[in-house]
Order: sequence, then structure tokens, then C-alpha cells
Amino acid sequence: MPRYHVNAGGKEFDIELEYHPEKYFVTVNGRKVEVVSRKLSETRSLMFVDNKSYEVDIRLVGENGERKVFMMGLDIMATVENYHLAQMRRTAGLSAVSAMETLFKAPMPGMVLEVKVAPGEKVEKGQPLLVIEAMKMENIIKAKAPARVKEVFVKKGMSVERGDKIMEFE
Amino acid sequence: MPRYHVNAGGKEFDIELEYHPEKYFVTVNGRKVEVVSRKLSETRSLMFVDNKSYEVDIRLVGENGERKVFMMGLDIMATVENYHLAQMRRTAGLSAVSAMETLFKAPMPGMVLEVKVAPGEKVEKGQPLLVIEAMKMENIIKAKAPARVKEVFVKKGMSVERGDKIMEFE
Amino acid sequence: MTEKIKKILIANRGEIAVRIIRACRDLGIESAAVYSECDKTAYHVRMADEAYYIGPSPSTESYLVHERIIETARKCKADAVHPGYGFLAENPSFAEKCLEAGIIFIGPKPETIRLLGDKLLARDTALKAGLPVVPGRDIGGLDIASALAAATDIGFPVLVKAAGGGGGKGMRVVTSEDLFAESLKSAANEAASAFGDSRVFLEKYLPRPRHIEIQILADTHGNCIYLGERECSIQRRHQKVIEESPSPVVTEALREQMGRAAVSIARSAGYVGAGTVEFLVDHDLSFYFLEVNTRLQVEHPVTEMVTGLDLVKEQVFIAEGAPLKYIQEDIKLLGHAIECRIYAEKPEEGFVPSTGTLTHYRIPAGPGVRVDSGVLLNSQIPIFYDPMIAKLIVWGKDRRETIDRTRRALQEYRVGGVDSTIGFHLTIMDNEKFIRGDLSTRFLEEEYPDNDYHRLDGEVLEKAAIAVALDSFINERKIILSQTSSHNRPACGWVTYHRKNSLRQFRGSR
Amino acid sequence: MTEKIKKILIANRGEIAVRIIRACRDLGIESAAVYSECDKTAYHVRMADEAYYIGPSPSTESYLVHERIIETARKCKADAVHPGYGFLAENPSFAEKCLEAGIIFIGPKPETIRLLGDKLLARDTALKAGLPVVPGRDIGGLDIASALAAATDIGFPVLVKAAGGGGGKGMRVVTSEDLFAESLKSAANEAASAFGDSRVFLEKYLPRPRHIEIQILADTHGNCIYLGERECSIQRRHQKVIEESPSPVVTEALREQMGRAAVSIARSAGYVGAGTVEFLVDHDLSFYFLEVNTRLQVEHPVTEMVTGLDLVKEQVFIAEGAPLKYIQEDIKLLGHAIECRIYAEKPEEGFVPSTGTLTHYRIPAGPGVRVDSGVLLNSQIPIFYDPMIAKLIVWGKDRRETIDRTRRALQEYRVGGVDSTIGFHLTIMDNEKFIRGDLSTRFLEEEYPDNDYHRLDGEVLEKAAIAVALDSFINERKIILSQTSSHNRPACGWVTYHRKNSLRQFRGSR
Repeated sequence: MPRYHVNAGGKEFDIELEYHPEKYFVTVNGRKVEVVSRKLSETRSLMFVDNKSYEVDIRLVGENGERKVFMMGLDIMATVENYHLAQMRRTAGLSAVSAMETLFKAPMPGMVLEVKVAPGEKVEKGQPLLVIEAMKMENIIKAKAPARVKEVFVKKGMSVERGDKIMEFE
Repeated sequence: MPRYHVNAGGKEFDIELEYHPEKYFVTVNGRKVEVVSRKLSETRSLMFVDNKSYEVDIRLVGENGERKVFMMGLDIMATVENYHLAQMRRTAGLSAVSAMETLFKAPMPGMVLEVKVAPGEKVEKGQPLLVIEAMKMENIIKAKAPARVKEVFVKKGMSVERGDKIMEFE
Repeated sequence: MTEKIKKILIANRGEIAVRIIRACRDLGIESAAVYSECDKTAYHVRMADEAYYIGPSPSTESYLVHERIIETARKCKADAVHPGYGFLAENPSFAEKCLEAGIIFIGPKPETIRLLGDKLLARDTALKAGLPVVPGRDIGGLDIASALAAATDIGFPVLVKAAGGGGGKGMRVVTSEDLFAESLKSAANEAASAFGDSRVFLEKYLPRPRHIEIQILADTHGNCIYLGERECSIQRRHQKVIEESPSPVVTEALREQMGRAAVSIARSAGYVGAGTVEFLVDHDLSFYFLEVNTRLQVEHPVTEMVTGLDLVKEQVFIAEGAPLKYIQEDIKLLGHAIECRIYAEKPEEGFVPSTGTLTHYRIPAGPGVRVDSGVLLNSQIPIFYDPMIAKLIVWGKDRRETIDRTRRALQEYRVGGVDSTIGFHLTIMDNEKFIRGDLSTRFLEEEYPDNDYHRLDGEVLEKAAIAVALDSFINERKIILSQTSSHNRPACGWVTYHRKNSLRQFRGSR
Repeated sequence: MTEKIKKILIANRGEIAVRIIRACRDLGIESAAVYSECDKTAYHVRMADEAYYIGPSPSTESYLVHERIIETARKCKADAVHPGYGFLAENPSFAEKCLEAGIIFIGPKPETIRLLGDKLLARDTALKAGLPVVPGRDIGGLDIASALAAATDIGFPVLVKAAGGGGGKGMRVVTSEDLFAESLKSAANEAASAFGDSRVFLEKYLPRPRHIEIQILADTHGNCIYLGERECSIQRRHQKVIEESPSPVVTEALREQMGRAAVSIARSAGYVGAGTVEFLVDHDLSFYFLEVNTRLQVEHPVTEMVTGLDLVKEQVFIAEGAPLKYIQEDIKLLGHAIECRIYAEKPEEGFVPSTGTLTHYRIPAGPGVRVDSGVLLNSQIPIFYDPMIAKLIVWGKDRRETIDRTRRALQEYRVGGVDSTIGFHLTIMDNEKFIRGDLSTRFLEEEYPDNDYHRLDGEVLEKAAIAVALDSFINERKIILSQTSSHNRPACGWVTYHRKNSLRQFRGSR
């Protein structure tokens, strides 16, 4: 039976699926529920968990397999891994999330107004990294976690598209 | 230059197109207008006629090349032919519309409750042809024009899907 | 005395199920939907907190099966069942079974439903409550000759009506003596097959009446108020298609008269819940009791728009045993509201239903516009049920502004893949008699005897013709199109824009 | 005196252009849109009767080019230009050029725009009209030492504000003496680059004020009325995100006081048209004049919902020279309305904008819900303009019902392809302080200091996790899916159904 390790919105879930025609029995962190899923479109499905109804939109974002789940008016970021691989990785002391975030990409397209850090510099969570002008506004991009800047790929005056490489951390 | 004979909602139009990048000059029944058309989806486009803006949805319906145009909240039936072919056909005394309507198909799916005419019978415009039950209602299907019934393909109690052959006229 | 309802099972589908779910959301009450085979991914199933499969697509095997619904309500621990309109809404034995199962039925008591559901008993109740009724006669037990004598007594044209139900079934207008016997027989047959009850009765036929109805609310504490009127004269096949509130002809005095009459019959029948007392109103503004609908009406939103009340919420409060929060003097009608029922039908072919997939669907919005939809983009319009797509309800300061906004909203509506009545409604919004408020239940047949609703002017046809010619040309030359479409793609990113510009500058500097 | 406007050119884009086109439709006035490169198939272009290309995507090359717009208005024979909000709405020289070209500018006279657009002159006008203003000082011409003395005189913290414009640009809160010189310089620099005007002045900093504003209407005949207030305290970066009417703290008496103050400054400034007088309201309910916005506000719909008026229509009537149809006593506020601005932004990352294509878009509907959208399914959110997707405006009988309906509508909203502020608004609708009406302009920074809006409970995360696991499984086993999807397809046609049934019966009979 397929078993997954899912991180949704920062919370960890151990999920095992048992597939039957038209439905699944799903064991989530040890609790068993009945799930029916009906495809609505490429990215959307109607999911029933013990008859509770959820309209879910799932999209792959970025190249690290991160998913954006839109449900009940909320955006939830999630990653999914084969459970056993995740266990092995854990034993080896690696974090899926940190591995993912060493490369920082432009969250939006715009013009770089200012780069506030240099390679080699240590940054704290919340520290301003750079300023991008987009939609007539200055947007200060801050560090999501403490890290050390390895490389900076942009400079003042450059135009970037969403997803362009901005800097790398280590 | 391509030239078309269009029947829209029962009115005839002689339309000649002159194609330029990003726009057309269109001569409609002798009057020249400037037209820009931008595709919105498979069936829809945004059309500007002398800068007047129209959102248009065009779908092929049936097998005779008839189109349903939805614009400004209205459904408009239309046929289009190469102008020169249409002229030839006219000279030969044939009508595009009559040729199209000899085969009468089910306008909706349902159950045939009653067939009110028989092969060989002459029918008047508005005369009831058959009764179909659909959506809990009895729907009386009437003749659109005077004609003679050539063949009837359904009988009482039969289920039909939209587009199934009902009868042929001559 | 009052007990909060925590979960409601909605024994219905389509827009009314969605409507009730919305009220549940607002109240913080959990909602449970039921669905048939072909409603597996329907809008109401997506909207509800929970959803339960109850059987195959035909309603006789799903939405009409009392036991499946009550069993589901028990299984999901619903405190109450809301029947919506249609299906089981006016079925006294379903209401009884709910009560027996210890589940609140959101509606009047079963005996009230039974009493008012029988047109003859309802007529008697109205008479006893002092309401004016259309001159008529019960002809049960009479032979054909005596029935004819009764008809002659009333005076032709006379209306033959079924005692067991409404909706135009088992109803015949008889214009002369010699057609009487045959009409009587066919009406009785139709009534028998539609309602399992062949009883018919006679009523004087009013040639051009208006249909005007009064919305009432009655609680379990003996309070009963009326929420103004709705005019529903625009009908096809005795089914309403456009409704409005207030009526263009009802004065403050007439409203009070009709409102009091409605409250009076409600009290006589021991009515509890939201209900509607229907009247015919003659050209001299005299009014006659027609029947009582013991449920929420399709057209209830026009009353909500002018009173500011949420009728489904009020139904729930009454079902919880709470006393009404309003007395008659609190109820003020503000502005004007019109409802257009958008059906998947071809009006030009006598409103035959159209089924299929909604390949394009966009609802109108903006000032004054409310849409109660039963569908979404890519929804199916199944053959098994009423082909209603949505209700468009529009509010304005006065009737004129409401008509203008309704026209605007209809023009914004986009329905693709099935036929719709949008064009029909546009035609009505431009009809001079409608704009003047000169209405009667015969309005449509008088104004459009040949279902000639599609009054297309040459301007629109010319644009359609150009669009079709262009479409043909483009399809014949797909290659040209694929070249031009890259021109048409807007350059909306920074980099693209800057690249284009530098290119332009580069070229310019040569 | 009055002359009917036949065609209006709308010098704007997005939801406000669509809003104005809707009013034109209702009035039977032709609408002409203008569009830039990346708005070629934008919603306002599709909605308008006519549309004209005016230049490349950056607004400085299209929507802000006076000459292109006036030239287009002339070409299409528009009688009037409606500027919406933003872009050219408060630009006196554009208004002047319209008048010179013989085109009605729908807004106040150019001299009024100029007078009230200068924050210092507006402050003087308010003082002369007898309005309370926040203690402050013009420091024009003063050296840094004298300016510091003035600041010390007012008392720290002090607010440095640009004289030439608003929107939070050129504004600094200075908490202590030693930061004063630097803040003053940077504010002046920012003001210079944003408005081409480096003048700044000082104001006492109120620590937790509410932002409450009064909507006014003034005609060309000297009549001026106020249409109640809007509370717009929920702001990020000095920009409003949630507005409501009435304010939870404004009493009938305070409304009249503030309303009269607003009318008084409007009269002093010779105001004509729709306008807004903004105030700060302190915890003791004393109020201070802030500024006048000489245009339609983004948040005008909440006033429309509680007064029943259409403000764009009123603007047009005033521009036609008609006297107001209402006197002050006619204006009654009914119920409560809340507006949520839905932006393509990431609230958790400090509201950084998000651009892209709306691959999924479904607006909420039902009782009390109005949506003023600037986009459609498959629309682009371009980088060049304000990233607003739509305004959700909700009406209810009272504030509690309005919040409940807003929450329901937000849950129904579907936005795919870009980030949105829907989840942010849901968080606010559940915030206890918001529900109590305990608001201030510092609400967001106090309640969510780390932009921590995304309060996901474990229940929702668990469902998301299940969905993701299922999605992975299905994608890994596409073949299984394609088999099951045929099971899932509903059988909604007669023949399919009958065939299935006969098959069933056939099997059963063996």
C-alpha cells in the first residue's frame, strides 16, 4: 500500500492509502477515514472525507515538487514524499524544506531597486534582502529564515521575471 | 479577396473581406467597415467593428454547417457559404435553408409519447408533429414550415437523444 | 422552548439547495446535501459541508424516495430537513415521517400541508376565513348533465381545475357548452395521472387577471405577518418566468387588504413557517383567493431584496421555535426587485428544454445584481429535472431603474453549450406594455402568439454575419491565424516589455 | 441648463472602468473604453460599447497621457470623460485640458482639484471652514533647527507628511528628536520623486486613530448633502483593504457633526460632484480633518449599499447640470455593508504583488453579495498597474449578518493562477477585535506584527495533506485513473440511463 510523508502548511502527516474502486481508505497519522475523489478539471477535484465535501485545487509550483493547495479560501503550501524515502532522509539528518530553499527566486516580476546584502553575509529571519519595484510599489523582500548568502545573481536596475534566480544561500 | 454569402437570423448579407495584419476591411452589403478580431478561446472572440466592441461566441451546430452565434445575450442562427457558390446555387433555384431542413432531428433528449403524423402526410407550419417527454414536461414539437412527411424514424415509447433522426421531409 | 438546529439535511438539488446551504453558512449551521447519480459533482454537492449519495438519476429513485432521505438524515445526525420547493416540499406524508423519526421538517405541520394541498378544502378554508374566491362549484359526485348545468350557471368561459394539485396540470379553459364534456374528461384523466386524484372542480374563468401573491411568516407562538406582495403575471404554461415586488398596481391600501386576508387564512389553517397565499387580481383590482403554497417559493428572493430579510434564515428560526423578531409595522418595502428565471430552454420553440454541458458560463455582477445559480462552468443540465440554470434577481430604487439594471445584467450573462431564455428576458425588458406595468397572466400569449420572442434588429444581425464570415475565413486559413495570434498576445511582463523597448530603441538608433 | 450626456469616455481600466460602464448601460449612455497594449482583451474593453487603443502597457505611455485621451474623446465624439480613481482622476491640468477641448470632465472644477490636492492649502481651507485639524505646522522655508523646534513644540512622535500628494508616500513617523533630521530629508526626497514637489509639513501623530470619511454630493446649483460615513481603518502601507458603512462607533449625532463639517469644507472650496472628506477619529471620538479626495473612491460601493443610491449615476446627473434629487432628510442608512479588496498579493510576505494568468476564477453570489470585478477567467494580472482583482461588497441587516455573509462569500471565491488576499480577509472576519468593531489604522500591525495572517488549523491542513497524497498517487498511476474516470462520468442522458437499466434488468432476469 502506498504510504506518503506530507508536509502541509508546516505540519507533518503520515498518510497511507488503500485503494478500492471509487473510493480510498486513508490512514492519516494512525486514524482511518473514507475518501472519495472526483476530478473536476486538470488541477481541481471534489474530495469527500467521511462524506465531508471539499473542493481542492492543487498546482505544482517551482521545480522542487512543492504544491500549492487552494481550498476553503486558503492557500496552503505542501510537499509530498514517499514515506520510506522520507524516513531514510531523516535518518541521514537532512531536511526536505531546507534543501529546497537554498535557491531564492523572484517572487514577482519587476525592477531591482536595491540589493541590501552581499555574498558571504549572514542574514537573520526578517532581514531585508532586496527591494523590487512592481506595480508602482516598492516591495521589500525579506529573509524567511537565518542563512548565509552564497551568491547574488541580480544587481540594481535589472529587470526580473517571476522565478528568476535572485540569490543562493548556504 | 474572400467573399461570403451569410444568412444570419433570416437576413442575407454579402460580405467581402480584405485582410491586413491585425485588422480587416470588411464590405457588408456594399458598406465598408474596419474590423479587428481577437481570439479569447476556442469558440469566442472579441470583435471590434469600427471600434465598437462585441464579444462573440460561434459554434457549429448540426452537420449542415449551421452556426449558432451568441452575442449581446442573443442566440442567432447563421449559415455561411462562398459567395460565388451561393450565386450558382441560387441561379439553379435551390435554397440553402430548405436543403438543410429535410432531415428533422430531436431538439432534445427524451421519451416519445406520441407521433402525430405518418409518412406521406402533408403538414402545415405550426402543426404538431410529435410529443416528447423531457424534464417532467410534455413538449409538443411543431412543424417549422409546410412540407410533406417522407419517413418517420421513431415510434411511441422510444427514447431519443438530442440529434437523433426523427423524420424526413420532402 | 427554542432549540438550536446544528445540522440541516437539504432534500433538494440545484439553485434552491445552494440557496439553503448559503443560509446555513451564515447561521453557522452544518449543511448536508443529498445527490443522485448524475449530480455527483453538482454545485450543491460542492457547496455543502457533507454530501450523501441517494440513488439513480430519476427523481423517483432518488430525490423523491422518502426512506432514503430520512435514513440519510438519521445517518448524518441532522436535526432538521429542509425540502426546498418541488420534490417533497408539499408532501404531507414525508413531513409526517420526518416528525416520526424525530427530525424537524422545515415547513408547516403535515395536517396544514394536507388541508391546503387539496384545492377544494383550501377553497372552503378561504371562504370560512372570509376571503373572496372566484365563483365556482365542486362537481364531485355530479353526473355530466348536472356538471354542465353548474358550468352554465357560472357562465362560459369556465375553468376546469384539478383538486389534487397545480402547475397547470388537469386544467382546461372551456369556452363553450359543446366542448364541456370532452374537456372535463381529459382534465380528469390528466389529473389522475399527474396527482393520482381525478377530482376536478369548476371556476369562473377570468380573462386577463394578474397573479399577485402575499408572502407570510407565521411562528409557533401564534404570530403571523405578511411581507408585501409579489406580482408573477408573466407565465408560460401556467409557470412563472418573471416576478417582481412590489406589484406595479398594488397600493398601500390594497396591500394591507390582501395582506390581512393572507394572514387570516394562515391563522384558520394553523399555519407555521414561510408560506405564500396566491390571488388573482382583476382589472378593477378586486382580488380572489387562488391557493396557498405551503413552502418557500422559487421567487422568494424578490421579497428578500425589498424587505432586507433572509427568508430561509427566518424559516430556520421558526423551526427552532423562536418567536418572530418583527411585528407587522417593522416591515417596510424599499425599492423594487425583479427576478428572471433563466432556463435551459428554447423560447422560440415553445420553451422546449435544452440539455447538455455548460461549456461557457459567466454570471453578471455589479450594482443591484444578485444571482442564485444552480450550476457552474462545465455543469450538466440533466434531462431528469427542471431545466432551470439560475435566477437573476435585480434591485433598484424604483421599477424603472430595476428594469434598466436587469437589461444590463442579462446582456452580461454568458451561457454556452445549451440554449437559454436570456434573449427572451431581454425582449420582455424592452416590451412597452411590460415597462408600463400593464400585465396579466395572458401577457405572453397575447404579446407573442407565435413564440416570436427573438426580435433581432438588423444591426445585431449584421455584426453576427461579419463575425461568421471572419470565423470562416480564419478557419480556412489556420496558418495565418497562428501567425497573427502571437501579435495579439499582450506583453504583460517587465522583461518582455523592456526587451521590446530596447529592440525598438536599437532599431531607432540605426 | 441641463444637457444630456450621450457618450462617456472612461479614462481608466480594471474594475472601476467596468463599474462606470455598468452605470452608462443603466443610463442608456454609450461608453467608450481606452486600452493599453496589455489590456487588448481586458474586461473593460469587452464590456464597453467602443474601445480605443492608446499606447504601450506602462501607464506613463497610455493611461496617463493627457493628449492621447483627449484626442480619443474627440475622435469618438464623447461628450464627457470619466476619470475613475487613480491615474488622471485628481489631475487639475488634465481636467483643464478636457474643458478647453469642450469635453465635460466628470469631477470637480480644476481649481477645486488644485486647491484640495495641496495638503497645506486643503488644511488652511479646512481651518477657515471651522473644521478641527490635527495640530501641525507648515515648515516651508524653515531651516532644520526651526523645523525641529516646531516638531518639539507639537511633541513627539510627530508625523512628517508630503504637501503634494498622499498614499503614504513622503510620509514618516518620527518617534524622537535624534531621528528627525534624517526622516525629514528622506520624506522630502520621496515626495519629490513621487509628486515632483518636495514640500513637507508636520502633524501630531495620533497613535491609534480610526480612519472615517464622509461621502458628499454637491451639484452646480449650490446644493450639497452628505451620504453618511465609511470606516476604512483596516489599512496596510497606508492603503485601505477593508471598508464599511456605517462605522461601528459613529452615532447619529456624530454622523451629523462630521457630515456638516464635510459639507462646510465642500462649500468653502466650491466643490461640485461626488467627493470624500477624510477624518481621523480619536478614541474619545473627537475628529480631525485629514484631506479631501476629489473623486469617486474605491470604497464608494459600501455607501451605495446602505443608501440605495448609484454614485456614478449621481456624478453623471451633476455633470449634466441637474440639481440633486435628494435633500439631506431623504438620506437614510439601511443595514450594513463591508467591502473587501481582493488583491493579487501574498499577505504573508508583506503583501508583495503576484502576477500571472487567472487560470481559475469564480465569483461568489447569493443573498447580500455584490462583486465588482476587474477581471475574468483567463485574464492577466499585469505588472504595470494596481494588482486589484476585484472588490467584494456585502450587505446585511446589521454588522453581524454582514460579517457572516462576507465570510461565506470569501469561502465561495475561487482564484487560481495568482496569489490572492482571500485567506487574509477570512482571517480578519474571524478576528475577535474586528468582530467587536475595535478598530484603528494600526489594527493590522498590532494584531499581525509578522504578517502572520495564515492561521491554518490542523483540520484544514489534514484535508490538504490527504488531497496531496491522493493527487500524487493518481498521478503515479494515470492508467488506473483513466479507468475510474469513466465510472465517475455521470449518466445524464435518457438513452444511457435506459440502456443501463435494461442491462440491469437483463442481468437480473437470468
